[in-house]
Amino acid sequence: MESDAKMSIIQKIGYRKMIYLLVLVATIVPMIYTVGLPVVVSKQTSDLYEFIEKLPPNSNVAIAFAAYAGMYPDAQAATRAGLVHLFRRPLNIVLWHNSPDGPMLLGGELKYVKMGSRIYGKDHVILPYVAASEATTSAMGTNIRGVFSVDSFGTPLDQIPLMKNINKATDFSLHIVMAAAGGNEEWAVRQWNIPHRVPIGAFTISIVYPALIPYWRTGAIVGMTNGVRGGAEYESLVGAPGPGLRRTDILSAVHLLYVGLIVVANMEMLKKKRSEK
Amino acid sequence: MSNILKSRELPIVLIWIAVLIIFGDYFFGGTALRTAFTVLTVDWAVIITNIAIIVGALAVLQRSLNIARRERTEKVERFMQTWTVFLAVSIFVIGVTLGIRSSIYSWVYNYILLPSWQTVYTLIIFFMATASYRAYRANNSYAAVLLISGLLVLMRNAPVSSSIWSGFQDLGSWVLDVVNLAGTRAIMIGAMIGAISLLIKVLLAKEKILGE
Amino acid sequence: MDYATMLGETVTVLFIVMCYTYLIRETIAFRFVQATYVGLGIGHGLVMVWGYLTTKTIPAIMAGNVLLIFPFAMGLLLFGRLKKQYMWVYRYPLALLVGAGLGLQIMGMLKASLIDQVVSTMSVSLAPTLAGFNSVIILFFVIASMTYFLFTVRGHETSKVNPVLGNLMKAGQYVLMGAIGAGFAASFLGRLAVFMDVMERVVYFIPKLLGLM
Amino acid sequence: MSIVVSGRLSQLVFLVLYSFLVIYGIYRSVVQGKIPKVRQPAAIKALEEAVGRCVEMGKPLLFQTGIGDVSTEGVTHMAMLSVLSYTSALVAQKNAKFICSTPSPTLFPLAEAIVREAYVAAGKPDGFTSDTVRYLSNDQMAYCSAVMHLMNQEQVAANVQIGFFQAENLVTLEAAKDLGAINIGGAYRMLRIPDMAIGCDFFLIGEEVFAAGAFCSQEPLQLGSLLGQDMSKWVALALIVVGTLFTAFGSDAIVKALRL
Repeated sequence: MESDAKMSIIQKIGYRKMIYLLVLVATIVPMIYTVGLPVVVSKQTSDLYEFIEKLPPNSNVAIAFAAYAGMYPDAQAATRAGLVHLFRRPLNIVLWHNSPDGPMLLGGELKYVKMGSRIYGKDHVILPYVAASEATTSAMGTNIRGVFSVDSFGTPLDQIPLMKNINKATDFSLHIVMAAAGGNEEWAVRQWNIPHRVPIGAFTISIVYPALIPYWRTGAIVGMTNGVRGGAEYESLVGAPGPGLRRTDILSAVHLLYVGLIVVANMEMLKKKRSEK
Repeated sequence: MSNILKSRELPIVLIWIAVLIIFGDYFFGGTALRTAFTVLTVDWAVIITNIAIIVGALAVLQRSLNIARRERTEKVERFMQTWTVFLAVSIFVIGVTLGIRSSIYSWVYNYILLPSWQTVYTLIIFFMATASYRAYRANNSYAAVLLISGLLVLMRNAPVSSSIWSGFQDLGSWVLDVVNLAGTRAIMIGAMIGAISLLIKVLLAKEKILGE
Repeated sequence: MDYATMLGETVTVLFIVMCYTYLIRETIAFRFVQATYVGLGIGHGLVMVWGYLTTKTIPAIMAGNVLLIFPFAMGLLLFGRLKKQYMWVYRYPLALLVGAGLGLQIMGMLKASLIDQVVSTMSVSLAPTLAGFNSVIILFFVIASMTYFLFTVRGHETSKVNPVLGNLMKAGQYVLMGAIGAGFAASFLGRLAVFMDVMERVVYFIPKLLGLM
Repeated sequence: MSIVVSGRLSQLVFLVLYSFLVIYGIYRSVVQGKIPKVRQPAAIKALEEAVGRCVEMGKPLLFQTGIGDVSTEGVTHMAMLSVLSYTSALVAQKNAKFICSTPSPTLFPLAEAIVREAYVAAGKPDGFTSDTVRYLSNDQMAYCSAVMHLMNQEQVAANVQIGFFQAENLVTLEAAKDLGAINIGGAYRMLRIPDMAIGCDFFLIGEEVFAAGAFCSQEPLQLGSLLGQDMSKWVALALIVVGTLFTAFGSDAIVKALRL
């Protein structure tokens, strides 16, 4: 054992607590002093952007809004930029909630969307909440009216002009899963893409992202954004700066801290090995 | 009668029925199977799960009350358990009488429940730092691979890295798109095989899953 | 800022700080947050169930969908756990759910996690491009990692008995390690996003309270 | 072939073929007596050692069932339950302290029954109390915080989490690590595997999770099913190799057949 005097500061406080402190510092400092570093757009993000950009006018797009409040900060940037983009293009949007928190969160995001000449019921419809599960996703693919009878304002679906010709997966040119915390994208692939060949787009949280890469490769998912980083990329593509671009500095700082910690850990280990020899 | 009902085999029959409904609907389709599928997975599953939540909640409250009532329970612990029960009951009463859209209910939700979820969850950031400090050490060649792929992806995800060297972006993406993809694929194919094997064993009543 | 919001923000920030005291050690502050959270969580769960049963199930039964009485009655069997001699009755409602769960998971995995993965692995391209190169590498990596999951081949003996297979298994282990390292690093991002949101609440709390933001 | 929904024939073929291979493996092992030798993952051995360690230290072993309901991810939960059955039998035999915690209201009665049965089978029905299996909350993070408190209060010496977990996974693993407990985990989805691998001392990945019950029991039937699984993997490997050769020479016959 080393004597007290020889112990480094890290050993005195305990390496765990020292690391906790560093994490706090790396988060708070860039929050106060921002630099505003640029972001590089990845292939998956631009794929999704391009796909939406190239959809013919009046295409129907289904959005499963699955944002759980807890995980939402990760998907917020992409979701907001995505909604801005989707509503900017002349697309018909049918959105339903797959999370009980959805209505509250969506309300916050729609404030940033320029509605312009859009009319509710004619080119966009918001359906109420239905518990997310593979079964409901599957049921919705064949008969939306079997799941929803009214929209979120209580209007029967048959009285909504947009819904006249829409009742199943094949009526849509794209199905977007927004901000889901795991599962929904895969259900969409299995229940909408495989049986009905509807392309899937995903504004994912980054924990789900690597698991979805195989689906992107196979083409089932046309494109996707990677958490807050992808959100920043999408914001720069759409030209609507928001929480994504604001937080890129913190992302950089904390990631670099982790890299630094790993380097220090390995140097420590090498030193130990050498002294053992 | 009750002996037959208590038998192990009868519930297995129910498992068979449910599995057959789902596979039947998936492979052969048809309206009858579709209806059975929806009834089973949407109506029945949700209702039974909801009642299970009630049963579970009562078990938690009962346990808390028992602990609070015990003589040897410390004062602090007694307070905490009573507090838990008190909050559960009061928020239930508020939710049922005033509704979840009432201002007091949404206040509790927005300022306590939601931030608590996020706060407990974000403890993970601290834990990840210590875990990676511990785990990403190149002790042997396997750990070295773990370390290198981890570092490359970290650098890829840090927005600043593209300003340092543009190659980080490509290398990190390659690790995710090729190495991670290949590993994920192998795991997926294997998992499917394992899942089918387990299904067979459950259907043969060779897995102890329903207790006595 | 009105008083309810101000009180709310204060309570939130207090709870965040109290919860993070766990990082030093388990404190009474953390225990208080935990007790509060569990209590409210239980209550919230019950309110949700109440909402579902009173707005969906019971009206549906009233409207003539009498069949829904069956799952309802079956669900009530779960209360059997309260009495030891009736404990076995829980099996019936749960057996159905187990069956549904088994079927749904397998059904979902068949295509997405077997057929699709096999098909895209075999779709190699021999074109002299990066994509072509990657597709060949992926093929090799997938085969190698799959051999890692062979159970009836005894690991330590394999390299002697069958050096090709032994080396493939080793390579597979490297690929899996690489995938795990990458996956862990990739998950930082999302967690960090939520953390930033929580920290912003704390850092901007005082300026907000003073009306500076 | 209009009987089967179009695009699902190959899936049905695989389901039937793989089921047949598993049944053949079982038949070969149980009826013909040719029990295969298997490579035991370290995590299963570690489970036994963890129980021993708990007995030595007089501290409890914590088994977490994982989150979600049996009506989704059913197979994963069944795999977890068979490990639970094995673990609880071990702790009952060796008189280790044992706690099983769950955030799932539908797994709760199942876990309770399995653990109680294990204690009864070991001839120690009194070892099982209403405190042995604890349903803590159905709110994910409330459960997580409750488990963290539980770990500290009971000073657990081992923490087992094999099954279906979500974001609470790493938090509970690290909290246990902080107390010096052994972590044994297992996940089948790539989504959760990294957390398990980094946070655990011993872990199972992918197919190993579904096979865990078989590794634990060592019964001929279970070992036979492992042989069936291996044969299934060889089929998949052969298919990949043949299919690759076909596509390399410009024929998409196999790909088309798989899309049937």
